[in-house]
Amino acid sequence: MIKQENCLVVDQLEIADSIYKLTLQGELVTEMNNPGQFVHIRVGDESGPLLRRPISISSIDRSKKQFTLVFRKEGIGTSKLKDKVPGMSVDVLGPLGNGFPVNETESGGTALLVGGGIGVPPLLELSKQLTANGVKVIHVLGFQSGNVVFGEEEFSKNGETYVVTVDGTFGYKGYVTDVINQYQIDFDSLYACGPTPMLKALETRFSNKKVFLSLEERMGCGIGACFACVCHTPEDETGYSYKKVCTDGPVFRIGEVVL
Amino acid sequence: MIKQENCLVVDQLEIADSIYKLTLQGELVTEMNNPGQFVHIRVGDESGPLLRRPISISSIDRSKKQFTLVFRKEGIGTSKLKDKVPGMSVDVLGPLGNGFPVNETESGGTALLVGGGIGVPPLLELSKQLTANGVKVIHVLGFQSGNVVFGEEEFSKNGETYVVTVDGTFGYKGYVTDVINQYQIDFDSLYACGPTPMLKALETRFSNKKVFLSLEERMGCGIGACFACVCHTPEDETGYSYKKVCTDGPVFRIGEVVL
Amino acid sequence: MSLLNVKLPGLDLKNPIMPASGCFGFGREFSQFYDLSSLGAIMIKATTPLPRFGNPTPRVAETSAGMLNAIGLQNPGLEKVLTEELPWLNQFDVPIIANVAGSSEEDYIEVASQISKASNVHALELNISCPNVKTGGIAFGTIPEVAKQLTKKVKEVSSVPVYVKLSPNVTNIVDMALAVEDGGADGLTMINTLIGMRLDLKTGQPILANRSGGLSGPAIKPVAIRMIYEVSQHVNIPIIGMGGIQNAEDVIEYFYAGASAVAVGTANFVDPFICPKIIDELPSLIEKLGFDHISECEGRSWRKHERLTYHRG
Amino acid sequence: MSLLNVKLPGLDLKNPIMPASGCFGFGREFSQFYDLSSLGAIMIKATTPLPRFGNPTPRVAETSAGMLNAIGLQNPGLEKVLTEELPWLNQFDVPIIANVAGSSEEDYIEVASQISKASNVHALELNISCPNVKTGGIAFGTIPEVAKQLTKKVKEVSSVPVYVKLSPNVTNIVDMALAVEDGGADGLTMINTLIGMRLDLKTGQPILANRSGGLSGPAIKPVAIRMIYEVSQHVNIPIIGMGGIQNAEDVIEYFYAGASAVAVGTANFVDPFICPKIIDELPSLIEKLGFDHISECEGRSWRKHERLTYHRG
Ligand SMILES: Cc1cc2nc3c(=O)[nH]c(=O)nc-3n(C[C@H](O)[C@H](O)[C@H](O)COP(=O)(O)OP(=O)(O)OC[C@H]3O[C@@H](n4cnc5c(N)ncnc54)[C@H](O)[C@@H]3O)c2cc1C
Ligand SMILES: Cc1cc2nc3c(=O)[nH]c(=O)nc-3n(C[C@H](O)[C@H](O)[C@H](O)COP(=O)(O)OP(=O)(O)OC[C@H]3O[C@@H](n4cnc5c(N)ncnc54)[C@H](O)[C@@H]3O)c2cc1C
Ligand SMILES: Cc1cc2nc3c(=O)[nH]c(=O)nc-3n(C[C@H](O)[C@H](O)[C@H](O)COP(=O)(O)O)c2cc1C
Ligand SMILES: Cc1cc2nc3c(=O)[nH]c(=O)nc-3n(C[C@H](O)[C@H](O)[C@H](O)COP(=O)(O)O)c2cc1C
Ligand code: FES
Ligand code: FES
Repeated sequence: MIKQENCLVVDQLEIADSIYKLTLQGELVTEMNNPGQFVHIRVGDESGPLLRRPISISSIDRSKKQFTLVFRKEGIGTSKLKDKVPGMSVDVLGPLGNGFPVNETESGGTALLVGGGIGVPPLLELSKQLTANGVKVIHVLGFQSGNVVFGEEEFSKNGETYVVTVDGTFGYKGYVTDVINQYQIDFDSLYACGPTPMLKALETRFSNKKVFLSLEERMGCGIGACFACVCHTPEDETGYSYKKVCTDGPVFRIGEVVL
Repeated sequence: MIKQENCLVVDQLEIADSIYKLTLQGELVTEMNNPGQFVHIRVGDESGPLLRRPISISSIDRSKKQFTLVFRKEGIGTSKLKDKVPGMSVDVLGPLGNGFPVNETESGGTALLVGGGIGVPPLLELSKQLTANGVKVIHVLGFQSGNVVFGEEEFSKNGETYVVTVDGTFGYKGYVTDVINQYQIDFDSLYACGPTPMLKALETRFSNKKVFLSLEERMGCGIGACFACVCHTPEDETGYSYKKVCTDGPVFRIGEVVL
Repeated sequence: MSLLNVKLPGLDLKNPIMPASGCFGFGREFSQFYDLSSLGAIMIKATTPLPRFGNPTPRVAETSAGMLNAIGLQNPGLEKVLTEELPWLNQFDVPIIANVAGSSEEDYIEVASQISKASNVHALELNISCPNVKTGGIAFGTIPEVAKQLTKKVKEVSSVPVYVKLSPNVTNIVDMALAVEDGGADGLTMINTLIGMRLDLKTGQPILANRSGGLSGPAIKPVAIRMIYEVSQHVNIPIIGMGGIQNAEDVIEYFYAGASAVAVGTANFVDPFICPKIIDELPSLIEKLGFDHISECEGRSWRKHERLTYHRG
Repeated sequence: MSLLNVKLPGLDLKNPIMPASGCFGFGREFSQFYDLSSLGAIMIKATTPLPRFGNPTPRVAETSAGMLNAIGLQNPGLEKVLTEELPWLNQFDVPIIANVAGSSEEDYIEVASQISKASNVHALELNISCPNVKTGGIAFGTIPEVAKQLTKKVKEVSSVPVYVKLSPNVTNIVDMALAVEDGGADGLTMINTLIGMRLDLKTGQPILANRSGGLSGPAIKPVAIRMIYEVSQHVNIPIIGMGGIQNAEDVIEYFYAGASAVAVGTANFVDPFICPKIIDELPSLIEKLGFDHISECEGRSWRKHERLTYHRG
């Protein structure tokens, strides 16, 4: 069930250039099921900003009723969010959407997790849950530049982790697909979150594989009511058939929607 | 000279029901001359609220470069202002306007200071400065009800102080003019700040006296540029002649403007 | 409750608060949060004869105290609304106001005649003011005579009272209102969105794929209040007011201006519980302001305080 | 500096930032804060033939991300402006754009012919769009043919180029723009305020004594951007854009939409240093976005990237 709750800020930390990790506590943690779901956050008050901001759940700690978000300071909303300090509360609506299907990879199988930039955070909880299920995880994390790299250490605990930067200032130089090609990484299933060009590249490259992609779209309501976030389905590319990123997604099976 | 400065919040205290005393520190204190001037405060950020809020300077401590404001939580702006806690900063434009002419009462003379509700605060600095000049001060402070009374103690230090409430729940019952009449308070000059009906009553009652009244008006700029805060002058009640509350006032000599 | 009941043509409302069209879908999502029967009414998403996908994405953008949308009337089409959405809504004790859209007179007539026969549709809202469709829509909403003729035709085929939704993007809103009143409208709903645009700093291109969109939210409230203030003094049909309503105080302001009921749009996205919250807060606010019933607030900004009769339950 | 110079009819601007009319008086107050010569130009307060007191107070009210004003064109009258304000402004190296208002054609002609002769007045801004005066003003701003005729008459008597200030309160802004262009306007300034209203919760009455007022500030920016986007594609005269500008990013958005210079209104009340701040911040923003000159931003939302020539200094 979706809840609206004023969650307590437990921690706020800048983990890379303009990248923040926010730890929140609230009852709605008990409603979080699969990794890849998101929350919709009201960062302001009656003065604004008006709309909520969608942010993926990065990790979940059920016992403490805490969860973390990792976000990039982008515009006015995320700037306000980064100013929240422990003791303050944040109005959260969630958990929202359908996340990554953890059970699609069997115990003993191998899952490749590919993240691009601010698409990396939701993979963290996924990696944990897959590992817990006995799945071997391999991570390929792409960033623009060394100063915005984060998460390598945490991911490395669960499995092999390749970091790649566009400018080569950290890890391998190039795109995530370059690393996958170069090391001929093999896997049973692929889970990815990141910018659309990255998702498209993966879709083309691995069209015959079991692939799950997490999409982003500008949102109004976040709960399926406003039709802001729809995408076409491949059966009917110019027709009426559609999926909503906020409720049908944000994670879709490859081929389910048109990127 | 008028300055714009991010002043440091030194203290914030609720001194009566929804009445707050805010102590700020900044260089612009050195520009404050006469009591009755005001500052124009930006309570929000880019999200709003848009306009600045005019608040009278209540007391000045030149040595510490601090000043206090006393304000009532009214709407959205003052609600935000009350949430400022020590360590935060507040964007202040000031000092603005012309305050009470302290030197209009000679040493040895008697000044009557009449305040109504949230018009009381600026009289505090005035009382101090008059006392320092050797003037005898008498205060009549009117409030709606006992729960919003403030300042009695501080004013009492300088001189006789009558507190009057409309509902009689504190001090005398009635209006400030009732007390002045009843005790036949005599004075050389009268300084007043409060709601327009109170100022009008004083104007009528003491039309032959030396009286200074502090006015309120909705403001745009606070610096004389927008013509939001004008009032007519008595010579020319329907004509073009005008005074601006923000720069010509907020304190006017009796008869200078039409209330 | 007895402070809030309001009677309008076709609508016997337990309270004058309803979600605005397009901001509530067909109610399914919000039924997760609260019992829809608590609402005064529901204005469902615009319905067109055939299903529509609407505009490409991005379809929304934020602005200062507002948002732009260019959904483009996405909806499942008349048939599905009749066979799936309206029957589903029937489980709730709440009158439905069906928002009727199209790109031609025939479209409007087809949807109006059929949807008005549904048992829980108590009124139509004729959407002649959608800024986000290329053909039709806005044209009907800007030329008084065209609006009047359309209203007339729709009135002829509708089984329930017809409210016409006015666009604020006109020079003279009173002329538009008088024209549709003349055409037989039973009521007005106003305002739809203002036309607006936002450009991306990096690309220089509009953020919305449709380029321009409809501006809603608190930013437009002063425009709506002024238009309702003007129009309510000139027409003899009731107005359902909307535009930026966020709380009970805003509702009272709309009533003062001349509205007889209100709709809440964008605020549903900010707080999914906003409608029941406002319904909860209204009675004590009304009492605090010294009224016995919300209808006493109506038109206070301009009305001599004569007794108001027609809306009292 | 060389990133910002802009040439418009009558105006050789060191930068395209100027305070908007009515939000800067005649400059005296702001000269306490900074050297007015740093501004691109100054749009002075509307001038009418005779002094005007304007409307009763309260004259301003705040709204979400905006404000309403109903000053009512208070000004000291043509004579004082000619003998006191303009000579005082002469100490600064900054072109003046004189905002011309009135309630009849004769008023406009009188002010225009005389004020355009002042040595530091480099252009006129014909205010046919003030929502806050009972007679004249708005009528000229809503009927294309009337606006065109007025523009023509004013052009005949003006010694300097004439910019016409458009009202957003119209159904079709492009028609208005084309009409005044046809009347001989050398440029457009847009937008003036939207008409709006706020009611007091306690009294039910409008907060403004004038009842309605003009809505300005960030709330109206999307409306202005969309109108400039539309109009700039249809006219061949430059546009000075305004409405809710608060920072350098907003300026770029206006240029992208099609403006060739901008004016800052309400933001002067929020931050008296806003104009010089924006002028300071613009060059680095322009460079960061990859441009060599601000004029390269012009019309980017719709223009094929052909070379822009007429504004470059
Ligand atoms: C399902 C989902 C999950 C996301 N998860 C994360 C995450 O874990 N970490 C993270 O840093 N970011 C994430 N994003 C992107 C994040 O929502 C935007 O960065 C954020 O909304 C920007 O807000 P702003 O006010 O700072 O920027 P502004 O540009 O000022 O925002 C203006 C408006 O545009 C919207 N907007 C701007 N960029 C985006 C975007 N990329 N996607 C959707 N809406 C946008 C905002 O929500 C707001 O309504 C996610 C987006 C979606 C849809
Ligand atoms: C010269 C001057 C000195 C003042 N000194 C004090 C003081 O020392 N202590 C104090 O508590 N109050 C003082 N006030 C009143 C104070 O400015 C208002 O209470 C405050 O602006 C209300 O803002 P708000 O956002 O809380 O209320 P809202 O009603 O939300 O404000 C909406 C808008 O109306 C304006 N407004 C509302 N009430 C007033 C008012 N009474 N006067 C002017 N503008 C108003 C606000 O500034 C804002 O622009 C003074 C006013 C003036 C003009
Ligand atoms: C996302 C969105 C979709 C809308 N869709 C419709 C619609 O289908 N039909 C309609 O008449 N109005 C539609 N509107 C307009 C609203 O019903 C309402 O008139 C407007 O948003 C002003 O109210 P608000 O400020 O409370 O949102 C839509 C508004 C939004 C924000
Ligand atoms: C207090 C005030 C007074 C104004 N006076 C005038 C005026 O005299 N003449 C005019 O053409 N526009 C006047 N305007 C309109 C502004 O010049 C400008 O067009 C409008 O405010 C939009 O810009 P902004 O959002 O930056 O304020 C006035 C605006 C305000 C807020
Ligand atoms: S964001 Fe409203 S439907 Fe998805
Ligand atoms: S508030 Fe602008 S002139 Fe006084």
